[in-house]
Amino acid sequence: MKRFRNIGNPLYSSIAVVVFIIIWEIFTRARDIKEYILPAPSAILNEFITSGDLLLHHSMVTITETVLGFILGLVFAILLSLLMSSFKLFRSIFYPFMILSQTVPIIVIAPLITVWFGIGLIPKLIVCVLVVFFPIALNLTEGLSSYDKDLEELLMCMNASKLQIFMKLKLPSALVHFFSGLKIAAAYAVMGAIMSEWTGAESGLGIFLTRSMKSFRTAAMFADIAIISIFSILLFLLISLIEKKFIKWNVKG
Amino acid sequence: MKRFRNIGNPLYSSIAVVVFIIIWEIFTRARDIKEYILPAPSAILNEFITSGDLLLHHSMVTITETVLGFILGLVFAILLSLLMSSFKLFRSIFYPFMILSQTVPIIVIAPLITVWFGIGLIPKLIVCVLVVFFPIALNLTEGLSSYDKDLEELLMCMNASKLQIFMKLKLPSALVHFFSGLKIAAAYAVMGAIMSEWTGAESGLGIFLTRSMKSFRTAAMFADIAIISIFSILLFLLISLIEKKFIKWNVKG
Amino acid sequence: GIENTPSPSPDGTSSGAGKQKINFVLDWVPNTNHTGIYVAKIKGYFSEEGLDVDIIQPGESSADQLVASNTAQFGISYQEGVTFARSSGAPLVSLAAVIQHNTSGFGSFKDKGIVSPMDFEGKKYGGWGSEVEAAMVKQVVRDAGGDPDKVQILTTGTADFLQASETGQIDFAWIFEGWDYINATNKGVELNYIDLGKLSDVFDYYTPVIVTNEDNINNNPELVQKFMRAAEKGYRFAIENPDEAAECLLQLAPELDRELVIKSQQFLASKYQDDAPYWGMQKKEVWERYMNWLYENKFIDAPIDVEKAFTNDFLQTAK
Amino acid sequence: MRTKIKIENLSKTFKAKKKSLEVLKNLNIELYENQFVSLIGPSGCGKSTILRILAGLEKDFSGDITVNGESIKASSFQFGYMPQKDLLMPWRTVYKNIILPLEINGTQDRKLEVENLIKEFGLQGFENFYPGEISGGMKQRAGILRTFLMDSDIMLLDEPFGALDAITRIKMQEWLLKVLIEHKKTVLFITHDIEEAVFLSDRVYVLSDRPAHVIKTLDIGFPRPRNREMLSSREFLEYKDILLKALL
Amino acid sequence: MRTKIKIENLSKTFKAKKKSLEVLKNLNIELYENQFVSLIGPSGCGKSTILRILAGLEKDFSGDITVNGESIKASSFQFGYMPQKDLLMPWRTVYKNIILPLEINGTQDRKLEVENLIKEFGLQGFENFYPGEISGGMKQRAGILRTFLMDSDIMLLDEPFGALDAITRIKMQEWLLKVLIEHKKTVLFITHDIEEAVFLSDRVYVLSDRPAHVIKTLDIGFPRPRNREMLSSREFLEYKDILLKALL
Ligand SMILES: Nc1ncnc2c1ncn2[C@@H]1O[C@H](COP(=O)(O)OP(=O)(O)OP(=O)(O)O)[C@@H](O)[C@H]1O
Ligand SMILES: Nc1ncnc2c1ncn2[C@@H]1O[C@H](COP(=O)(O)OP(=O)(O)OP(=O)(O)O)[C@@H](O)[C@H]1O
Ligand SMILES: [Mg+2]
Ligand SMILES: [Mg+2]
Repeated sequence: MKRFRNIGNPLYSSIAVVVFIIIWEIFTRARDIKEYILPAPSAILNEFITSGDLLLHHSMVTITETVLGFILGLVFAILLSLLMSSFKLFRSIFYPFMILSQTVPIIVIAPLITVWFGIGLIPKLIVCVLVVFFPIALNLTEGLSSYDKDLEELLMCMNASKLQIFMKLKLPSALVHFFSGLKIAAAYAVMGAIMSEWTGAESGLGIFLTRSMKSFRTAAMFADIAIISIFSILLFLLISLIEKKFIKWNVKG
Repeated sequence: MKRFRNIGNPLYSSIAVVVFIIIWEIFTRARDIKEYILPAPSAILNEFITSGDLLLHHSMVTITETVLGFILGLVFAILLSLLMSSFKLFRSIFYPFMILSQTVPIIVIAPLITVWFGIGLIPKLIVCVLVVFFPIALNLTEGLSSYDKDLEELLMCMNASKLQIFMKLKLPSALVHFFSGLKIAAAYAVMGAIMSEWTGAESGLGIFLTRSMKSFRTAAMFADIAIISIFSILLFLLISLIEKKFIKWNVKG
Repeated sequence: GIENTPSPSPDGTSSGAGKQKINFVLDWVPNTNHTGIYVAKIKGYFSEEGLDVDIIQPGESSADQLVASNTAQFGISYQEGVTFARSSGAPLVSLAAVIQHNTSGFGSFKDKGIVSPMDFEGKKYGGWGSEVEAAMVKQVVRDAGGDPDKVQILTTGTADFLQASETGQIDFAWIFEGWDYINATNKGVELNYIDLGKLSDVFDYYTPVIVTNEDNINNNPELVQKFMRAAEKGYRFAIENPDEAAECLLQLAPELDRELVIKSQQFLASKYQDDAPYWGMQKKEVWERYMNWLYENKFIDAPIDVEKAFTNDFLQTAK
Repeated sequence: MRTKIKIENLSKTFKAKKKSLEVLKNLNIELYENQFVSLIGPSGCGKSTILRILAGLEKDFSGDITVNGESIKASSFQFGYMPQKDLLMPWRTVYKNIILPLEINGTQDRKLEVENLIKEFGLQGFENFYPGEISGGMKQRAGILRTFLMDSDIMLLDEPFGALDAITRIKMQEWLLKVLIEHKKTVLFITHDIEEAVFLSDRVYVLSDRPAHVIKTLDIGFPRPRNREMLSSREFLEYKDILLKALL
Repeated sequence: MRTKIKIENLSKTFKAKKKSLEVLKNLNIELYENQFVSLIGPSGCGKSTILRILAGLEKDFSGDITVNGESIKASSFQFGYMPQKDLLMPWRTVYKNIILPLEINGTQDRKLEVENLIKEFGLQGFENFYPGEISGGMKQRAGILRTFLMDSDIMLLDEPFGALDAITRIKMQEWLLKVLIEHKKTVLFITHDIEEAVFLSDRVYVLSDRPAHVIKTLDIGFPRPRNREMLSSREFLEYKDILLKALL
């Protein structure tokens, strides 16, 4: 099995995306769609050239937020899952709050987060973590409880400590689950950073996005979205590659 | 194993939530926190009473959207996963778009969705489906490819059709994964309905939310969020219960 | 970086060290309503006052809480927002009316032939879904002698006026003359525009306004003084040199549409002060009229004390 | 007698970790209709691999294999294959596991037959247990039963009785011999028990160590039906001895 | 001779699907130090269950079990337990699977010994294969090796040689007997091969069908070290006969 586990053939994917863009271009031209309804890819590309520096500047900010937020969210998710799968009481107590954390609309509490935590990096990271941690934590928690009970017993016979059972059995068994969670989180991470900019920011792709949107620069807005998408896909691919490294034994049986 | 697979003991969970609310009440009173910064639970409760009818009215709208959106998203996710795990070419082509669909900020394309699809139920359902389908589709696709290859071979020896291999092997093997995805989606579903109201709505919890926010009724806003949370948790619990019914064999080995 | 670099100060005063850090939170994305603040930052007026001002763009929601809680010391709001905030106990105070008269109104494509509120009958109005908004639309129709129930009020959520009109989903919407109207003209779309402020005194309220909280006014008036001195200077500059002022805004918010900002700035230059004796002045009647309308329509539970909602004390202090 | 399976010059090399492992080399085996043929050979020599190739699970081999005269690469003959691992589905009860082939073929009307077989196999009372709740030997019996219900006239059995005690094993052997005659099956059988091989088979192939090829072909002259008295006959001991010598 | 394991009145009932299944009933077994004791009995009677109880994997039983004089419920004695399924971790190579007990005990300095054992067990060259890539018998040998490396002086072996051919089995038997003497191990052994039981054991317990209890205790009088000549002695055949009769 040489193929990417679940992404499919990257060649075909690329072709599909290119075809999609070409159809989009033809469609907007043939139907003479106004730019403020749906800008043509060429107009968006043009925006990349004219606003290149600016987009680069904002991208750097958002990427920093994304990377920091993703790492923090990951660490938090792992800690949480460890605690939840180790201590039933902790799980009982924390589970509802984990869900609650996802049901509060970030857009609405963004100003409150700012009020509580001030303006700056901290509220942003909080938002990023809120977005990122959940799919990872949930999948990892599920994964950590779907191991082979017989193997656990065997390890217990070997006098393995809880930590050893965890490291040698539960973690390897949870890997597929864990990476599913990571991939979902990867798809959301950049969006999370964008949302985090709602807590009050001076720069970032989210700022660029709203400014171009509210001043009716639809092509610039799409250029911004394109960058968000590209970053998200890159992050997703990165995770998929790491997954491939880790789950090679899955090749057979 | 009589416990809820991953939710923990519902009694302890309830106690935890109640304790949390009490601490919150005491905190806001002791520190004299202004209502517009953080309303006390009692103030929020009071809002439930005074705005009860209104909240009920808006809730009905949002619940309808949520249920419809969740079901549609589920169906869409299942179809997609089936196609992606059956046809490599389809997977290659569709995978990037699946990720792309998550990287476009809904708040930004909400107006465009309205422009493209008009005002009404359709754009709302599109938004709900966008939010709900992704974690399900991703987890299910992963799940559908983590079955026992030896069992697949055995079924092939029995001349089982692709459909039979799918129904009798891949699907049961994917269940844990599938339900993880469902749970993530359940936590997002109500939020998705709220977001869908950005495409233009006359009523719904999202409308109530923005209205109370813009008119500085913070307690009402929190009452609204509380309802969103309760619905989300109920949906989550429902999924967990269904999961328990399905995955009872997991009890042993 | 662009925003993170210290503001260049032509007069040589460098910002940064030793200056008091101030957060100023906007109500929306940066636009020509905010030009004075940007001018004050770029031209070093804030630095001269010993202030180091960060201009923060909020998310999609209002940022009034940030000012009420003093997370940001100053910010932009609007009369309705301040009224609501005060009615729920948030101690916001308006320091200046950025624009003397309401420059918003009802816009529609020319071919719809909507030239007076009477023409609203049988037409589709697209708004974001606020009840106050709906009540106001109905009020102007009623005032003009029409039947408010014949107006079809749709919520288009966050959809933009031009987009929604182009695809035929709405006939008219509430727009800002200095922003949406100019944008439409830029894009070659011809509009009819009915100025809300001219329809009724009640609706000629202040939008936007510069706000702070009571705490600053009572306990830190010097700070307010310093801030407003610089802000006022900024807006005066914008009145006199719209093109250069537009450049200041564009320097710190280059993501905006350049043509739109410049034209909007030229339009607003005469609107900031308009017929008032000095820039920023607020009248009690304006506050009272709109507050009473809100109260009569049950949008606030009790009348508020408008005297406390605004002050002119920090204006014209440069003189 | 018609040739059922003919394996000629079969070679198979596994490619793993850049190294390649030659498992089968020029192996020749022939099965006639209604014959019982056993394979014996050292552990890891490639017996299971032969069955997997026949069952169509390993495609990458060289040599010619025909089943009923047709090349195996072209035909889609359905064997009754029982793999070495029991491979029950952990989410299905014992009963549901057993009737899997019936479900797949869409035949649902053999309830009574299945019930009787379950009794004969000593699994009655455990129909609703999950595989994790039954013993190793019971799993194996469920596996045999499932294979039988695949209803093929050729059965490929990979150590089907390995986990059974002497008594149960005798019962199962008797059952298998009965099936051989009543249902006219052809059986290719892997075992480590030389006695079992001699008692059951018409022919025994002894395989060499890796790369496996046939080092001894022994035709067993006992008539059918067979009975346990044969086990103590001098001929039987001779057969055993020949095979044991070949293995050493 | 010191008593190593003493099982008195052991009873065990599984509760499943509202029905309860009585598996063990008043079972008594005793093992002395450095003794080799085998359990034989019908498939599904409860042999594996006894080993699981000893290994501490089933907590819910009645009766008294002492190990080295201590009640098993109080002590945390570490047995060298080899379960009936091979239970290798699919994500670890053969080598990594074998040295798992060493990893867990933190002993890393037995590389040479392990290498030699791997050779002795015929697994050299397969160290870096994954369990899915080796044969059934090889998996079983890896499992035995892993159990040995658990370094306990009591080994509980659940059909360790079931998937091995005659020759390999003999080699492994010899190895086990060598270990018994050199390392002074005590072994509790489950097998279905009566010959094997007699050849290896000091004592054989025959268990009844469910609910299992001891129906025959047979002490084997052969001296140690044992040799294969004994297999054809009259005494040996008598022992075999007694056991076979007890089983019927
Ligand atoms: N978890 C369980 N739940 C219910 N019944 C069980 C469970 N585990 C084992 N049993 C039952 O206990 C009985 C004895 O099982 P055990 O595995 O001990 O048999 P055994 O003597 O080892 O058989 P074999 O020789 O086939 O391996 C079986 O009938 C089995 O169905
Ligand atoms: N997928 C694979 N990749 C690499 N090598 C493999 C693979 N499958 C089997 N082998 C190797 O092929 C050889 C033969 O395996 P096979 O299972 O056919 O042996 P066997 O004769 O059935 O042994 P046993 O009696 O122990 O079951 C073994 O050495 C094994 O390591
Ligand atoms: Mg084999
Ligand atoms: Mg057993």
